[in-house]
Amino acid sequence: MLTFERVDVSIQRIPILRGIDFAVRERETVALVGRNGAGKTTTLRSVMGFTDIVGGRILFQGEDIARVAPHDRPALGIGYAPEDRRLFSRFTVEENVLLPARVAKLDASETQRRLARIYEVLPELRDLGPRPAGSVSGGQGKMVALGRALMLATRLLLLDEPFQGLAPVLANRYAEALGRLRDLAPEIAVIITESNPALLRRFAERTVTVERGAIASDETASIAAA
Amino acid sequence: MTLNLAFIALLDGLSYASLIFLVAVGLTLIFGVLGVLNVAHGSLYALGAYTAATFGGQLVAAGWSPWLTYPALVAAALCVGLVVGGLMERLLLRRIYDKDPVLQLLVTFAVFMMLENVQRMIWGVQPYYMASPLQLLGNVSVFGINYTAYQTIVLPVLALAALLGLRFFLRRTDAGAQIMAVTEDREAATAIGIDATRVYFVTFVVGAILAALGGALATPTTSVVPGMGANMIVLSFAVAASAGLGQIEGAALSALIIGMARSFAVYLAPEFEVLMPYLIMVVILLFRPYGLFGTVQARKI
Amino acid sequence: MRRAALLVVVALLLALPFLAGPMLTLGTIVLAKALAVLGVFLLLQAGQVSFGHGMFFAVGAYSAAYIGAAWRGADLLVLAVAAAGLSALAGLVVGLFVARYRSIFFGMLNLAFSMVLFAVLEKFFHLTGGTDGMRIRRPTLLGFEFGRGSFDLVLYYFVLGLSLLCALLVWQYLRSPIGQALKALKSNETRLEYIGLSARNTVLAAYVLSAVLCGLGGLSLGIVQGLATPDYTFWTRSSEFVFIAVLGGTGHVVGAFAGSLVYEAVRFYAAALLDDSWQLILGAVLIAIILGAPGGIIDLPRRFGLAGRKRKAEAAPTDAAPAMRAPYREGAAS
Amino acid sequence: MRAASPSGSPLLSARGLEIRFGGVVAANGIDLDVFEHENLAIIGPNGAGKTTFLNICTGYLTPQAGSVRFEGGELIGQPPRRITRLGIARAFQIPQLFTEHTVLENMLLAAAVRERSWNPFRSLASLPQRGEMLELLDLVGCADLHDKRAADLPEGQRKLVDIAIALALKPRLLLMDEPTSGVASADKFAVMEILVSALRTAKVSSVFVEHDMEMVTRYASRVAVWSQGKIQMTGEPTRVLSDPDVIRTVIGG
Amino acid sequence: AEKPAELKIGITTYASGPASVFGVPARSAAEMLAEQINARGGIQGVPVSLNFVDEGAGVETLTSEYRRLVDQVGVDVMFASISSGVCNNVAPLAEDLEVLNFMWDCGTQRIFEEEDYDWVYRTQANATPEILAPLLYLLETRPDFKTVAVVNQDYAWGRDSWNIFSTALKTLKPDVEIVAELFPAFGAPDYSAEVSRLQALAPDVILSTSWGGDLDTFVRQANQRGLFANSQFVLPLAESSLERLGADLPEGVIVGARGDHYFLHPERRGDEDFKAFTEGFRKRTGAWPIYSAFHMAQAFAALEAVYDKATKANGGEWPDHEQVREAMDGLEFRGFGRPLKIREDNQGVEAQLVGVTVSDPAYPFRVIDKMEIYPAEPIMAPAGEESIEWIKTLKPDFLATRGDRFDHAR
Ligand SMILES: Nc1ncnc2c1ncn2[C@@H]1O[C@H](COP(=O)(O)OP(=O)(O)OP(=O)(O)O)[C@@H](O)[C@H]1O
Ligand SMILES: Nc1ncnc2c1ncn2[C@@H]1O[C@H](COP(=O)(O)OP(=O)(O)OP(=O)(O)O)[C@@H](O)[C@H]1O
Ligand SMILES: [Mg+2]
Ligand SMILES: [Mg+2]
Repeated sequence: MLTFERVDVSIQRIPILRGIDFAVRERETVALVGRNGAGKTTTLRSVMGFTDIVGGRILFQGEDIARVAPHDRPALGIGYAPEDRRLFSRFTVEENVLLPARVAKLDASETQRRLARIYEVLPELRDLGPRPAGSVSGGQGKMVALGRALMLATRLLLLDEPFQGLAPVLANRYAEALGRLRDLAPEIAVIITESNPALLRRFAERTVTVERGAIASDETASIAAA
Repeated sequence: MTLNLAFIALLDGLSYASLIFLVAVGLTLIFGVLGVLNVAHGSLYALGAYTAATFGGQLVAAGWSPWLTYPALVAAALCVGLVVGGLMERLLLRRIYDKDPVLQLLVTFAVFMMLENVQRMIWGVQPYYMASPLQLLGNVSVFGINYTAYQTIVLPVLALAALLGLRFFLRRTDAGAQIMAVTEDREAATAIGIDATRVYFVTFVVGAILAALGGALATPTTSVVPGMGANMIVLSFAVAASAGLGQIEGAALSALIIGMARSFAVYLAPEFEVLMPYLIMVVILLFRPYGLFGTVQARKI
Repeated sequence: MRRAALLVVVALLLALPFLAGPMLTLGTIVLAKALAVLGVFLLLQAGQVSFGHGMFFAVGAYSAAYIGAAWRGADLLVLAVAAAGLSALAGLVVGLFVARYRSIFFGMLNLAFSMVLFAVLEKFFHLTGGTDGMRIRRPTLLGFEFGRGSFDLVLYYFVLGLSLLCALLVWQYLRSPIGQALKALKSNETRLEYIGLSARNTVLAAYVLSAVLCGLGGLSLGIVQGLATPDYTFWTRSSEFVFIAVLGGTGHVVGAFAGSLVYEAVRFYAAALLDDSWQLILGAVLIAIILGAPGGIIDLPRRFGLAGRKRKAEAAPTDAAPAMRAPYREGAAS
Repeated sequence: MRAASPSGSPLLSARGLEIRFGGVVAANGIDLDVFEHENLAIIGPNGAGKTTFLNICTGYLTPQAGSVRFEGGELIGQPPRRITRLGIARAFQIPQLFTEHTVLENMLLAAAVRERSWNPFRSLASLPQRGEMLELLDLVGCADLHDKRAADLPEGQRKLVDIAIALALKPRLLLMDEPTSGVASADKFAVMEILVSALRTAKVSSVFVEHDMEMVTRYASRVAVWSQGKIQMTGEPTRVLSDPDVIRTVIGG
Repeated sequence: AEKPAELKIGITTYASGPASVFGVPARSAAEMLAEQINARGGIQGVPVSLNFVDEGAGVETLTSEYRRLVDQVGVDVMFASISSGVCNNVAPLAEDLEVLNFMWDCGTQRIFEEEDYDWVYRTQANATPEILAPLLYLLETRPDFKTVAVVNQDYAWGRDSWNIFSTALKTLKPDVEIVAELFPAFGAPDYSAEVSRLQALAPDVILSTSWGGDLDTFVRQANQRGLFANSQFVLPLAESSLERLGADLPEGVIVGARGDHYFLHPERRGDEDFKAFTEGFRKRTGAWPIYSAFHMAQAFAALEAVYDKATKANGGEWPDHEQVREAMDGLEFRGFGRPLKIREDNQGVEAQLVGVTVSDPAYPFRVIDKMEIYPAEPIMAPAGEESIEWIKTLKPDFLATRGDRFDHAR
């Protein structure tokens, strides 16, 4: 459903991604691993339209995504939880989670349905709800970002280093949450970037390794074996 | 100074404050959302005034009912805000949002200079004036002092309406929520489906309309002259900075303080009248370094 | 390559009197303003925009006027030293207040202070000559008196020397640790405090220096015009300095000179060509330069691929600068 | 680095720290001593107040009650820069870099402040500490990045550079907030290994907040467990990490 | 000397900013006059050419432009300027450049009182008579007033003119009480507070030397709120606002014209050249000429006169610049008012016209009636004396100074 065809990306004329070429199938969870600076974040940002693609193309459900303006991409069913959370600090946690629904003009019942699912996946968000998003701690913020991404992700979920900075309990819970998500909504494909592959053991069936802006390996279930 | 006089000074301050609030709130809005300190805001004010004077003048000259000058004022503000503000955003600002904010300032300054010139080419240098809205409503008398109903009632009511309207718009509507989100983080907003480009456009145009509306509403009481924009812009800066950035309510309060200070100065210390906005700005900022309603958003560390 | 270009420019500046003849005074004005712009340029390194540096410009000009009035035939060197000293003092006093403010609040507080000075100069007209200002008589230099023609020449070289010296000093200052700390303040003030440096003092030091530069600029322009007026403290003049600095480019001290030259030249020729449409021309030229070269005029050669070497990233201001942004945007920057 | 129980006089001692933000109590009577030559790890669930503790110790936040003494002197009420000059350096959870400067310039600035090199006629690039700073960068594995602009670094490397800046200050006590979160797992042990041995040689005490229990077991000499603004327990790593309460609240079953 | 191909005139005037309400009409007048002169064959057979400089472009640009015009274009005479600030700037410059400079509109009296100039002349009166004349008129027509308030723009002219007026008032009529001195900002959009305060005080006389949009705004706001009903207004510069203000300016207001000029000048309105000027101007611009246009005409008149005189003195030969300058001493010339003379301190000696507003069915705006034209000498400080000091020495008999009265002939 998401296909990278020899994608080249440059930032300020410096090539960052070189010929990225891989495909994510429906219902698949892919781990994008690699060292710091390998280009994981940049890969996800390219899907969202925040980079300049200088060569190749990205297809989403067979269509060149370049034809869709960045702000229309979430409506295709893509949810994105950035590495650095990027919460809207002047809104409460709950408003942060609900904002995408308001933007997409989802009707009340659909919003409630999705919200219920989010709470099912992330029960701790319920308590954080009324807190200003600017005041939650680093790890709590990661949860909120996931919740916000889930509000839109009906087909594809992009998670950038979701476990970074999470206490083990929470990381475990987060992993469980992802597990629950796969059970509740198996139709959603997930790409997770991670510099610590051990955490992905439980649910990523495929690992794509990025090295210096290029795909170094693409193995199915290699982590489970490791 | 007797109580009566104090009350009278209060009324005077109110009408003045209403006018500068209308202009300054547009500036604050644009600054809060786009991060652009729009020097050309003064030109939009002036253009609003000229256009309103022209529209109104034509209406009256053509023998229409003078009551129609009221809609003409609003129409003028909409025209200027949409056309000039819209073009400015589309053709210029849009290209430089990702650039250093000082550059944006410079661009708006250049636009300011050009518009001053354009304004002179269209309307010449003679002062314009359009008194119908003022004369229609006549005067009201308070403690034996005559006031124009326009200044003591219409202007404050409109300013209040603008304040409440903007508050409602930003806090309660979806569009307002989108604006607030874009204000904080453009990219994250895009990632949840907000069309930041449109939000910027709409915000700028709304700000421009407010500036033009300020100018249009000034035409019944003031002469429309070359250079009027330059005077207004510093005043708006003072209001916006003392208010705290992007603070709508703050802008209302600081406009009120500056308006009151000015009118009380006329009674108590006329020497300081001109200095008042600056003195107030110094005092407010010394005690509240981020303005009246401004808060330090601590950097996450 | 760049050094060679610089040498050519300096040589041209030295030869200007023989090339430009009657336009010499325009050259002096450009240099005098460049001095003040250099001061504003310095603060721009920290991302701080002052809309009030005209006040130090005025301090420079008025100190010349007062000293000249009290002591007929005061020497230019004496005036320069006095202007520098007094503007440093003024810079210190005002700086103590404004150095802890940032972004628009810094700009506006400066504006407010300069407008207060403006009003004082106008109000106490018995002492200051009011709006009409005060005459500045032609000073001697090293005890020599000069007639008009030769004084124009002497003044040109004096201001040229002064501004080149100041440019060199500023250039070196910005390379030094304290100057680099000033630039660092633009990107991360928190870290600055956490390496043990007071952000406020860093700004204060630069502020005093910038006040001196503006003071010397004001002195120079005052002597060119033979007059010190409250106009020098008006906010439009201060913002003009900012605009020239940005126009020239904040990446290198040369920007102050390039900006000043282009701005004055465009304004002058636009005014000469079309006395009632100069604003339109100046505005259009400004926009063209900004859109064409966001790094300022000094960025133009690079833009058109004329520069031999790739300049470092510092040349082009980047989006990371929260200079005039609302403070809450800073959160998103890191 | 398995120094047994702490000995000698405390370098830093916090007593009765309290701070609340609105309804959230982020410090609720924190008492903690940090001794010379120890590596104290702070663990705890997200939002427990770990960063807040570091913020109080470095003058970023003023607590509503309590005191923090460093070598006998009170830190509360002092600005960060003074505390830094007393010998407490800090690396941040979200890296704090001079983004417009190169990595080396970031380091040199720290060195210049440390050495008080305020001679305006000497340029930053020519400071004699250049070599020393490159060595420090090498220590955290970032030597080859020295002329990259800090803004262009990916998250993981920013963290490492942030630590290097703190080291450049030659502190007596180093506070690190999740020093290697975001650093690829392939690298983080290597980096931490070198870092900890360097700290030991330089006799620098350190406090680090950490979520990776493997890091804690390997490199901490003592652990303090945070929970809802309180210290739940302190002690030797293996003992603390096997405590059932800690397992339940922090580590997870 | 050889006759040049043309006589080059440099003119500084406002094309931008608030003062362009004076600058632009003056510019039109200059263009019209130049055309007329050239149509007549020029000055002594030499056609004139004009070079304008915008005073609004800032004083550095202005001085650079001034130098360029003198050094490179080689203008023979400069007309500079409207703003007193600019006059202060260019007077020493003209002296340095040795170019004949007519201060064609600026009013500050101090310039010649503080400094001697060889090349700088003023072709109209200065602030002293321009303010004293309306004061005399007031004292003559409303001698019994007790209280005065002032509303002036907060800049040099506003302050200086009030200084002259109040000093004279204290000297001549010390029992008058000054109840309010208000100096709203230049360009202020709103005078509500001032109007309220004046209503509360109800002073017998309200003075305002404001001009342009500021004066219009003040008058309209004051009129709307009935301030004119109880106070006698004195507006020494209102001649330039009459046509714009239309019916918003009530009757009975004392107005001045900064000199002896008015498009219905009682002594000149019948003259052919006068009519050619006023009506030509109206055709050209759509408005009647105001004082800045008349001042421009005076500068041209002085130029023609001085070249005539210098040529005569030079035996019919074209004079060089030095000879022209010498001919300036005691020059007599006539614009569209009474004849003028250049005094030994280079100051022009010009009569002053004051009157009150009335309505006239022939015009959709107020016109001046009950005009009094004051002779110049008695109401200006003698050469070499400082105006303010001189005013302080005035004796009560000064109040008897009268001009010639004219009632508007319908
Ligand atoms: N704005 C920028 N300008 C220049 N280079 C950049 C910029 N942003 C990222 N880069 C470079 O792009 C490369 C890839 O960065 P990216 O953030 O995608 O890495 P990553 O794999 O996500 O790393 P990490 O695990 O540290 O998050 C890095 O080498 C980085 O230096
Ligand atoms: N400036 C602040 N304003 C309001 N609340 C705050 C502020 N700083 C911290 N908090 C709150 O205090 C609590 C403790 O925050 P802190 O950042 O210290 O947590 P932490 O233990 O470091 O968590 P993490 O491991 O996720 O970084 C959190 O609930 C947080 O929301
Ligand atoms: Mg990344
Ligand atoms: Mg933390």
